[in-house]
Amino acid sequence: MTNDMNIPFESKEELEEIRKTLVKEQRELKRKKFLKNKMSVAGLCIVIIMIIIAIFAPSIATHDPYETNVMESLLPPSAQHWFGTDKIGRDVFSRVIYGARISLFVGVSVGGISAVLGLIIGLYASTNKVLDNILMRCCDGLRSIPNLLLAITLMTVLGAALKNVIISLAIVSTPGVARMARSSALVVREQTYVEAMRCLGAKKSRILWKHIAPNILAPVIVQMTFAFASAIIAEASLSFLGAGVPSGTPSWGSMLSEGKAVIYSAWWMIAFPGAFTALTVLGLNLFGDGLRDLLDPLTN
Amino acid sequence: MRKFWKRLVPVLVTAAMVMTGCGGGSSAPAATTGSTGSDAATAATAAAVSYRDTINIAVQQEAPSLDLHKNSSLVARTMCRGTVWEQLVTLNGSGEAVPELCESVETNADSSEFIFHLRKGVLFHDGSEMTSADVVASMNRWIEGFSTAKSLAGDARFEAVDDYTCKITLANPCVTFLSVIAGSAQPAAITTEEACANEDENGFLKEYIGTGPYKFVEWELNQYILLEKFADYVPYGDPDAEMDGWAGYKHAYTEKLYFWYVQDATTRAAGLQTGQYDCIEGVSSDNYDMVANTDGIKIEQYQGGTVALVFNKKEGVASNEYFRQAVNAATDCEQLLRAVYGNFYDLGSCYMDDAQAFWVTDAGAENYNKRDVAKAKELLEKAGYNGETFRILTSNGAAAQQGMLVWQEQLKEAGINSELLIFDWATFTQYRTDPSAFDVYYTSFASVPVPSLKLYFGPTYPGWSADETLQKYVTTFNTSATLDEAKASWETLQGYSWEYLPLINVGHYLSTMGYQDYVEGLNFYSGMYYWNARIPE
Amino acid sequence: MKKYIVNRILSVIPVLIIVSIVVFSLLHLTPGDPAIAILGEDATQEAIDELRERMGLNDPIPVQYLNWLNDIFHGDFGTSTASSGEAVTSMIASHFIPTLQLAIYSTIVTVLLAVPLGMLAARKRGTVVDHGVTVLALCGISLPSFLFGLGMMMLFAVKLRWVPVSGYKAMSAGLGAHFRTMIIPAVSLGFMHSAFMMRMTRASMLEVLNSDYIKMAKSKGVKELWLVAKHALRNSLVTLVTVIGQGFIGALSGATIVESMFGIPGMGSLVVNSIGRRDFQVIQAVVLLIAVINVVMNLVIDILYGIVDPRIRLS
Amino acid sequence: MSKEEILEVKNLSTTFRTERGDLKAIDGVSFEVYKGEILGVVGESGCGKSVTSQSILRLYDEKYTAKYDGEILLDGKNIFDIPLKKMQEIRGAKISMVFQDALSSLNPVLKIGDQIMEPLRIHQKLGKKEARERTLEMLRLVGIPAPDKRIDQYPHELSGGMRQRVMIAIALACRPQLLIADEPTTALDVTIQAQIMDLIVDLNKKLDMGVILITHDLAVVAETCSRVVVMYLGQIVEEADVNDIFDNPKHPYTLGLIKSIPRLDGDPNERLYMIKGTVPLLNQIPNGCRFAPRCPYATDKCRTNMPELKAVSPTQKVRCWMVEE
Repeated sequence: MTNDMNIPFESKEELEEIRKTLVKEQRELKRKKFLKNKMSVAGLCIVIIMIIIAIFAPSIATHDPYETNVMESLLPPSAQHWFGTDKIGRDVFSRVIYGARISLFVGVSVGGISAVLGLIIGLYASTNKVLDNILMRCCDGLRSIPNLLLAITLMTVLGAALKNVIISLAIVSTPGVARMARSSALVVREQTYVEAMRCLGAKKSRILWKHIAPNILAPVIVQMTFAFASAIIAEASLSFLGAGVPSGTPSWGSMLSEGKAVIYSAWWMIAFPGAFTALTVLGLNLFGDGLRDLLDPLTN
Repeated sequence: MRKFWKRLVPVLVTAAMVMTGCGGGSSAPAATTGSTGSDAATAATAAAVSYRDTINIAVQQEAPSLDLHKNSSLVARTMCRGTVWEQLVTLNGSGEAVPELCESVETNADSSEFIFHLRKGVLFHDGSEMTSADVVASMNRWIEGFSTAKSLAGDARFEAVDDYTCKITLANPCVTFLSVIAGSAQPAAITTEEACANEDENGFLKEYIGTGPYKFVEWELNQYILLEKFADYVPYGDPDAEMDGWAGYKHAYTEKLYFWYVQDATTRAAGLQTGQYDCIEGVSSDNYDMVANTDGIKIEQYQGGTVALVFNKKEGVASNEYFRQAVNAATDCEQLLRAVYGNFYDLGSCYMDDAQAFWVTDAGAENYNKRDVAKAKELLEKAGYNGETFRILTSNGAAAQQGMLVWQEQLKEAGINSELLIFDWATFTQYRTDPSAFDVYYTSFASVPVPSLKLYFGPTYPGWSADETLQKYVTTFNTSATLDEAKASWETLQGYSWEYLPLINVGHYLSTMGYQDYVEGLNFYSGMYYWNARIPE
Repeated sequence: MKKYIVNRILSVIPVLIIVSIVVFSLLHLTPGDPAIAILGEDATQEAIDELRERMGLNDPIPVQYLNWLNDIFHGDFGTSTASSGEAVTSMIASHFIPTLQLAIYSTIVTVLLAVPLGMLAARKRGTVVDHGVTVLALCGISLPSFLFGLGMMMLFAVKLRWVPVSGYKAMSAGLGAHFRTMIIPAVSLGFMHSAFMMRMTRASMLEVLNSDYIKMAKSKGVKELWLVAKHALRNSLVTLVTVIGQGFIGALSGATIVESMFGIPGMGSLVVNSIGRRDFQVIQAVVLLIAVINVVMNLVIDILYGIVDPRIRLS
Repeated sequence: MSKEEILEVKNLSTTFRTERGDLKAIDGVSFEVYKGEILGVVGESGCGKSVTSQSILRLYDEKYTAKYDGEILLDGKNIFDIPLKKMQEIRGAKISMVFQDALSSLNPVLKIGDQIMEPLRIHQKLGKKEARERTLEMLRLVGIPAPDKRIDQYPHELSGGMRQRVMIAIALACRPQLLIADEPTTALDVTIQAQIMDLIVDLNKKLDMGVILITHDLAVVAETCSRVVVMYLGQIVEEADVNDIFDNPKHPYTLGLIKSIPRLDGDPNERLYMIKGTVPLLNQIPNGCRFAPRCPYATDKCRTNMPELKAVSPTQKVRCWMVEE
């Protein structure tokens, strides 16, 4: 029995059923593909563990991270202090745990801000020539100044505080995201369906936000995970050069820079924060890779 | 196809050489490549023994400039005072001013006029002979640039009497004027008249010409400063006797002094351990045990200066005397010093260091380091303190921040809640000048020969110690006619100061120097000096 | 091609103007009076005011900016307040050489490490070698550079004492001494960048190895080794040129951490120290120079791109 | 035309190791190729035509992805017994291949002259100058105008047809006994297609070499091939002389293929015939005759057991139960 369209399939229901299985199959494939990629799963687990540590820090930590006790300065790891103590007797284990909260907070906010700002700048830059020129030249200008030097100068201007670190690192990483968002927005603009929308008389902003933005969301999200990872490293580098978070705040970066001074007598002050920093960044990179293969196969 | 490989192979070979190029290095210390040729044996003592011609010294900061008249950087003056430039008078072992470039000094009865009889035949590095014209030009340039000298001298300036004599007449008597010339933070370096006039665009000396045993050769910014032996240096004092403080015979056994700028303490300590450097300035307590228990390395410590928490007495919560006493009662100086300096500190209520033995007194010691939380709380009631934030200003050095964290906790126990303002050094020095910005700032002051050089007694100096009684004692001290009179007024001043508390004198920090045991003749009087330093072959 | 190069160079000007405005305004917003930072707290107020006047700090910021700009047009980048009033240009020249040397050595290390390993991982896709290289690359990316540098210093300089701990010896001080001071910083910096390049090489190699022209070459009887060395490498070189170029630019302008840790008087550590000293003239000049280098290097990469890939040459 | 045999494929099957387990792309394929003959291999895409051709040259990566069974006899020797390293002497010398899209099959960064020279220098160890001469000669042979200008150009500077000719020049540089052409004209438009096919037929005559022509275009087969093999889902379902295939196709699949060729003289408003359904995936191979689910004449017997490829006449073999009754 062939219906009028001479489509070999029997009936509407079967067509509908096949379409449903296709969509299910496709999602199944995507999930399997992500799971198959063992590395990105490992990355996801690491990131989740860190998030859990950050959220439940008060209950996990054994001591108050801010409480100093100069008599117990630089004790090696022991039953009482699992990761030993730092120069003024603070428990390194609790500080590493609370450090997760600070470092993830820095990473999330820098990643978030630069993604949102970058998306907006990229989108509007792709709309008209003049705006594009101005915005892109500014981005090029900011990008050609070495990230670390720009961050240090910003920190000196703003003074040592956590919010200033976030502002500086966000300013440093936004141009990168903006450039990437702009180039993918330009690609999407040329697509036929955007052309079609324009012919249907859709308003400019509607096209921008309803059609172009969702399609460049994938690369921006991927870029966000990498901005997240590099923000954690940048915060550590800033503290290393003495321009980072004040040493009261238990961030991994400041603990590493304090540990550097005592590397001979107290290896544990560098080992544990270093391990946690590297592990988190490794997790983020793995997760980012997996995400990119999934969301945005064409760019890998 | 073959040619591709022909091109690739040489690239690989050179790369491999680069990678393993370092393998061949012998494990012997690389930096002190000593030339075996012995230099001409200096006059009397060292006839037989020949010495290595280079000493490598690692210093912790880079001097902003070597123009000593115009900047008080510690590293610049320890490098050059007495080495490149000499002074009219210098400090002996007990902190008294003794002649260096002058034969003798005539002081009138009430120590308001000083006549300097210069030594003859003393040569500058550019070969010209030192005359009173050079001394007058240098000393007046020094007064213009140095705040304490200017406040003591007022409008009085040096003037030449004849070719080898010059004098200065002060408005009012000042018995400590000679000590100020001898040991001030901005050394009274004697250079030629032409050099004083020859300034660069920013007003700094273009050439560094002095009368010292070493002349300035080269400054590779961010790397090293090189001083070389000045062949026709005219020494003074007895060649066989040990030097008394900074005064005495300077043999200058070593040809070249390399001052390497190594900012990071750990790297400096590692450099000393591997023999790359012969001496290092600034061993931190963190890597003390790494350096100390390596054989062949010696450590020298002396009181480098005092650590102070200076209150803002002009505005804010700290302008109330009871509040300051409450803070003093809440402070445990030992814990604070340990947090910052590890075990490189000395407790002591005296504002002056051991090196200035004459001025050491324990007046006011009863208020020093007597932590009593109950008494602190009582004083807080008297001060009418009801929880305002006590703003603590500090620089962003890791040690300073850690010290302040410990202090914050001590204050919290006494019921004072505080907030930390952390900036880099340049911003810190500017913030300190604004009375509305802070309540107390934490800093350390290098040791000074006379109490009048204690800047925090100045009414306009940040902290604004403008209290009449305090200023009364300061002026009586400055204008005392004899040294004993000055000592007595200094004791009353320090006693009252521990009452009025313009600052909390937390204690003394120990400057620590590390050097290889084969280095002989180092001078450790309030600094590490290399006038007689030598490394036998 | 000529027109392409000319307008690329012209595009430098707007970037430089923006960079100069950003840096100039940022620096002059920095609290901390340069005069006090240089003279110290013992100086008299007159000396401080005189220095401020000489440095032109008292006139309004826009005026200072314009003075600075027309100084630059006359080739005068001002004098640094540090050392004996050395002209900024000669100071930068002496600091540029170590940075350039470090950048070249580290890029060589990066290429020698990343390209062979990347190609190997692509050839042996899916095997333990491939996973090994991927893990190595990820560790390289995740490890903060100073941690890695610190580890290298501890191992080679302190424990094994093969190389001096810190300090820089110029080429003139003997090739051996020079390389001994540069080898560990170069390897630390090189390894960091090679992590990223390893993955890029592997990705581009995979793409090339699965292409039709490799299948064709194989069907022509080309030997295994030649397949990779001649056909595959030439094609993946196209993407590698950009990655190596970016790596070089990164090393040139971003080695601040390695420089300050190993005591290499490069431009990175010069700027960090100058920020501490509020030596504005030096900072502004260095950042401008780095911006110019960035733009010029990007142009060089694009031109190289054309040389390596004939398809681009025509456009 | 002497009936001397160049290549005999006996019961060849190639299995690929994929994420979804081992898939047998071609299962028990056997056929021969004779000197001077053009053998057509037809079938829908995905029926294993290309896999067969590339298995002959063992182009797949035998370490990780592919496994070969059966025999391929070349001059009496089994290709699978030759160590992989030695295979290099056969590829390009005795058997060579031409692919569908010349733009992606020619190395974009090498001059076409160098790419043509390469097999000459590998197999015949010619010097640079001599190899260049032979290349110019080859370019003329495949009909490329102004060869001395073209030799130093890059693939992207040539037109589609020209690139295809260069590829053929590369394949025939060493005068191979057998040329495998894997859909050589599919990517070209019709006029160029005809020129290329004429070139192949002409060279086949001139160099007296065997050609395996893989295509899904029955019109091309009808004009150029002497014998045809029809493949479906990794198996040969029919093999016969070209006129037998078109005059009396035995297998329903061959019949379906021929009926779906649009005819010039056909009735304009009549619907084009289509074979029902699509080629199943390799992991859903039905038991019994593989064409059964799509075969209008399928019986229960067809759906349960697999027919053999039986000779129904000296020149024709069919794999179908219907033929047997």
